[in-house]
Amino acid sequence: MTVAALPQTNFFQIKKGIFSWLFTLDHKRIGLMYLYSVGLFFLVAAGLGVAMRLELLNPGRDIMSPQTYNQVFTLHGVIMIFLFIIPSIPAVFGNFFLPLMLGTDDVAFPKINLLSYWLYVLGALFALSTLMYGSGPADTGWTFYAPYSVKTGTNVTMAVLAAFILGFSSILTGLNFIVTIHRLRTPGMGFNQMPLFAWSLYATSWIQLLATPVIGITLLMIVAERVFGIGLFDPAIGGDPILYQHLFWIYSHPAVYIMALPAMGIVSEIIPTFAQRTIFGYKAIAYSSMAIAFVGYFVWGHHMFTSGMSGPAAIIFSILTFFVAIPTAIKVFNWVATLYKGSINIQVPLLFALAFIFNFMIGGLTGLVLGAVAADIHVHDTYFVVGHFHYVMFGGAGFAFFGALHYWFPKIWGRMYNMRMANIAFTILFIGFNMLYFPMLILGLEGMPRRYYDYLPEFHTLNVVSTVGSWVLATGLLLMIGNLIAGYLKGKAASANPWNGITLEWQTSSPPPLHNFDKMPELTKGGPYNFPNAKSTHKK
Amino acid sequence: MTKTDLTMNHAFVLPNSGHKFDAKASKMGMWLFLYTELLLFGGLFIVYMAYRYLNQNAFLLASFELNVWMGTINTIVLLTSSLTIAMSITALQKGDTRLSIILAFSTILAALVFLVIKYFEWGAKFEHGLFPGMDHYNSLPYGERLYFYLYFFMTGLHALHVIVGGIFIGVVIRLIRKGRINKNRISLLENSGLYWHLVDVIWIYLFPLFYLIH
Amino acid sequence: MKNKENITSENHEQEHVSSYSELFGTWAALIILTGMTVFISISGANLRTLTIATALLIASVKALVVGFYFMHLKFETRLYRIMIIIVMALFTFFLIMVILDYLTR
Amino acid sequence: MNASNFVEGVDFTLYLILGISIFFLVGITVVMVYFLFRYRKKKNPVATNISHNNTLEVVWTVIPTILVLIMFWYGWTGYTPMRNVPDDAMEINATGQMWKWSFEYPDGKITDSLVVPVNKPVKLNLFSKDVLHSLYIPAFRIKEDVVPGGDNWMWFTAQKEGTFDILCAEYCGQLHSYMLTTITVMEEGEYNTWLKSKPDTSNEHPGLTLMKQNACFSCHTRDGTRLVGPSFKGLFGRQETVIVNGEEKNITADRDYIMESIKNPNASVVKSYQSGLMIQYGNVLNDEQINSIIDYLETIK
Ligand code: HEA
Ligand code: HEA
Ligand code: HEC
Ligand code: CUA
Ligand SMILES: [Cu+2]
Repeated sequence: MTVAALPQTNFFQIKKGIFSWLFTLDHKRIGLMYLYSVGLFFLVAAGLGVAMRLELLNPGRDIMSPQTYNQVFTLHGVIMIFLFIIPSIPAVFGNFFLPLMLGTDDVAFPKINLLSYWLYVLGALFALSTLMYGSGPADTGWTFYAPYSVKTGTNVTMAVLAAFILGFSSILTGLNFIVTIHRLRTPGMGFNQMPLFAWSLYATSWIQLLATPVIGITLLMIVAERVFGIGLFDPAIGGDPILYQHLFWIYSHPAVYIMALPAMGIVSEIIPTFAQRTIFGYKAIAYSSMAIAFVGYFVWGHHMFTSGMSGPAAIIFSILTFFVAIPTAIKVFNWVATLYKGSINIQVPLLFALAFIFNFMIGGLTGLVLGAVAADIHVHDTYFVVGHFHYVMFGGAGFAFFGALHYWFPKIWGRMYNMRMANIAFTILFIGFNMLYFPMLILGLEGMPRRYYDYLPEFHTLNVVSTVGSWVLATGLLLMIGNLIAGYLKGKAASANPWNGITLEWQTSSPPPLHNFDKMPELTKGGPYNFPNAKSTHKK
Repeated sequence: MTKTDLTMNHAFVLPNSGHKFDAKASKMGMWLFLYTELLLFGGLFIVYMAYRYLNQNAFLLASFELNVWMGTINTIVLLTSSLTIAMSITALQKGDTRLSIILAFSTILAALVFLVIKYFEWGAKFEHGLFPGMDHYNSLPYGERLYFYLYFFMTGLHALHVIVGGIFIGVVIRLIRKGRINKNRISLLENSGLYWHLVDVIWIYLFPLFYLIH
Repeated sequence: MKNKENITSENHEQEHVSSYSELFGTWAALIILTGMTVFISISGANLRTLTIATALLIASVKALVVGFYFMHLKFETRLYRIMIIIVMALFTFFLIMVILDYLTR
Repeated sequence: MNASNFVEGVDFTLYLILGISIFFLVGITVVMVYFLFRYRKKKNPVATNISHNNTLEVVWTVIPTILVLIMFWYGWTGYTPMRNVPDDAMEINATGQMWKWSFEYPDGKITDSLVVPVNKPVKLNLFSKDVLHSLYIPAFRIKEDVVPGGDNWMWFTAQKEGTFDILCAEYCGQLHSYMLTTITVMEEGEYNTWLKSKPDTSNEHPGLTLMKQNACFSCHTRDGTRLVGPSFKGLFGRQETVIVNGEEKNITADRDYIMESIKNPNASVVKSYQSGLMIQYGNVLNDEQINSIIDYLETIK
């Protein structure tokens, strides 16, 4: 082999064979297993997304029947949310890097960590089993609103149980991270010397822990309703379908911050490393994560402004919604300020981070439109909402995920991908993304409802633009994935610290040894991002 | 053997390691898990409160079907079982393994008594056709149906927790016998105790909400 | 599992050992409180709304007693008490907001 | 003139927030890109560690706070009138069912598409026969969910004559995207004559009229194609396999069977179709009406 030799005892090499992976307790291997699983499901669901766009290319029937379309967007939503974006950053990069960044050798409960991976697999199998029998996968939308979810003959029960199991997996990951952060920080690392990614995971974990059980029990009620034929949300016995919505969103709103916060953590790592200077407003960024997690619990009602919820409740939820925007705004300003007087090394991971900021701003600011009651009445359940959440979830969390992949690639595999190719892929991805989703915002303002198999002719042009955008995006994505795989197979060997980062994971070899460190990692004085080579302002 | 060699020969060990047993981490993990349990039941309590608000009289009427005395006895049984498991911990902390096992065992017994009483209560409801889907149930007004639905759902889920808690304590007893749990390494017993107390706390709320509406 | 001896002695010192009498006292208090709720409920049938309030109040006192003494919250570090307060506050908020919707509908 | 009395409040909120958003989006992006080039490694080889600046933190906390409060305020004031119906509003019952709207006017007239007089407040009482729907009139900027078992409502004053789309905005199953109709706004006199006119159904089978009113054709066809339910073509006397209490049974579709199928469709479910979708028309139609429907069904050979 012409490929450069790798350090001899990294975690890849120490044990061999498939079982050493499937039953490993090593957080790094579990993280990678999550990466492959999550990546696989992303591709599947993305394929479904492209199929939907094809159907929407022209009004009327293009490639599938209405029923199939409904099942496709449900499957797309369920997989993207429960199998891709919620586990993505915490379970992949959190697992791999949290112990490294804290200077320890594993999470607090390695066995529970493995259990939560297997629960993930089990949940995924449940979800996929709906394809195999009966009248196919659920056709309810990922929200499973009662009473339709109780009436339909598709395999809702299985899909809901899948979400239940996945929720359990997510709870266990959160639990593990909280204990890890409390108990396993390297000596001398107080909470305020923790890297911001760890902070964001801490906030995320609390959401996973405290919000997920609520959806667990709600989904069980749906199952009970389907099994017994009667139930708690059934208007036929005096049940209230709106109560279901309350319970669903008590979880599912905080869940959107499970997706967003770790992504923000990634951005807070990438920017200082590539600006080669300390992060601006460490505490503001750290504590605003906690603030978002906290306030995020109190705003679920903004999904229900038109549901028949009471007017006063709508107004209270509206103002609470606006309060979540403030800590987010603080983060954005601090990130931009971190670029100021940096010595910026313009590389792909940084580009992804900046694209995150741009896309997330569009997503977040459209969120403000949705948060204002009067405006939401008009755009609720239209493509404006679809645009909003793809901007925050895909443009935000998704781009951060790709950014993290490029940032930590050399650390994980000890090799480097082709930079030029990565830049090209990024550019296509970014253009395709905006071409795909920006038209949706306009469609929504014009009044095109979501979950529509067919649409009125006046919406045609923008739908065509959007569908073409999905092809551009697909091209970019395939290029990116191809480039990464090529890098993995035959990339140049990477040094231990190719980006000159100073958080602890850069102090060990690439790939890291089985127990993460061969010598005691050294904390940087003056905070985790205090670059020793930068000028100091001597501000006290 | 080579595998372990590679791991063991590792000269350098970090001071804070996830592979070391850490009693505090284990307790914290348990507490966090209990929070999730609280919120799991919390969802049901929210449903209960909403429907009770909408159907106040029906809930009152329906609650007369329950037997307050059985409920009270079960409450006392559960409280006592909480006492025995707490004492079992103290006993082991003081080094009295035998007493600890006996007390933990009494907790399991109490759990069984609780379940038997529950069985008779549920049985009586079944006889009256009050289980969701039965004929008499279907003839009831809306609010009462919701009440019984919730009654079965919530006490059923609680009973499930009693069973799980009982099994957990059973496993712990075995481990105490084997010496895997002892004076110096008591976490698992403590955790089973914490779990058991939580089951108790939930019952403390279920009891007045279902039996004592007046 | 191999590292049984690794439990630090510091870990051990902080562990509070409840005395049997302390536990008995706790249990007695709980039984008395149970008696109180049952009594109020069957005797004061005309208090109506007050009984649910009192019943829940007493239940909460009982839960606190279990938490503090049986579950050792009283002897733990402050962290545990803060966490449980936050969790309960959160749940209370969920409840209040949902009920508020019904009250004002 | 705006199409309805709510357009102004909603559009103002929208433009205000979008305006502020575009300002921040463009502003922040420009600053970001400027920094990127101004401080790139070549231009600025040595970075400066600036850890924080409390004044700045306060500034960029307070300004967004003020801005979001303004946004909230307009969102609120735009919304409040939507939930306060004037007393003199005319009431129309709007009913949604899979996948059709119907409107009942005060004098009992029932139509598929909504007709209202201009400049007169109209209150729609919203009912659902099956699942959630949402009545959405984009031109009027209003939308409200139709909740089964609930009693939701919405109101508006149409201010412009013309015809506008009504869409269903809450996912309600297979043909959700086809649950469309229109609202026609007329001058008051015209409206009154319209209200008195009877639709010309004189030579239509009364059963057919009933079936149109009850949305049978959103699930059943008359030409043999399969939709959500079995086609009515050749239904009478058809040999079928149905599932009763989980067991398969062979039956012939006769009068009694069809009567039962309409009253209580879930009792015997035609094989390969879903139970639970068709509502129990026994609660909606009386025997006489159902018989008339069956008479009509007999004619579809
Ligand atoms: C990653 C996921 C994510 C994130 C982070 C967010 C963030 C936000 N979301 Fe979003 N949202 C979703 C995912 C997400 N959302 C999903 C999936 C749905 C649809 C679910 C469904 O129905 O299927 C949804 C739906 C949704 C609705 C319901 C719409 C409807 O159905 O009618 C609302 C309404 O208020 C809303 C609001 C917000 C707000 C105010 C934020 C805020 O947190 C945004 C804050 C960010 C910013 C404000 C931008 C950055 C700041 C600046 C650039 C500085 C300038 C700022 C100011 C001047 C304030 N979202
Ligand atoms: C992280 C979350 C996430 C992501 C990344 C995406 C990505 C995409 N989504 Fe997503 N979407 C959701 C979450 C997400 N979506 C959710 C939650 C809903 C709501 C569902 C509901 O209403 O219940 C939704 C709904 C939704 C709709 C609205 C459906 C409707 O309301 O009628 C549409 C329509 O265009 C759409 C399109 C797309 C497209 C084209 C992509 C693309 O960007 C995907 C990009 C990827 C590629 C281009 C992949 C390239 C790879 C290949 C082509 C390989 C193919 C592989 C195989 C075939 C195995 N999505
Ligand atoms: C929401 C969809 C829907 C609507 C609306 C609907 N049906 Fe049906 N119908 C079905 C489905 C699905 C079936 C098959 C399952 C079953 O037998 O219950 C069915 C079955 C039937 C059958 C039995 C057919 C057979 O082949 O045995 C008859 C008769 C019938 N419907 C009549 C009507 C009439 C009359 C109306 C209107 C007054 C109506 N349906 C409205 C969905 C619908
Ligand atoms: Cu009716 Cu969608
Ligand atoms: Cu939300």
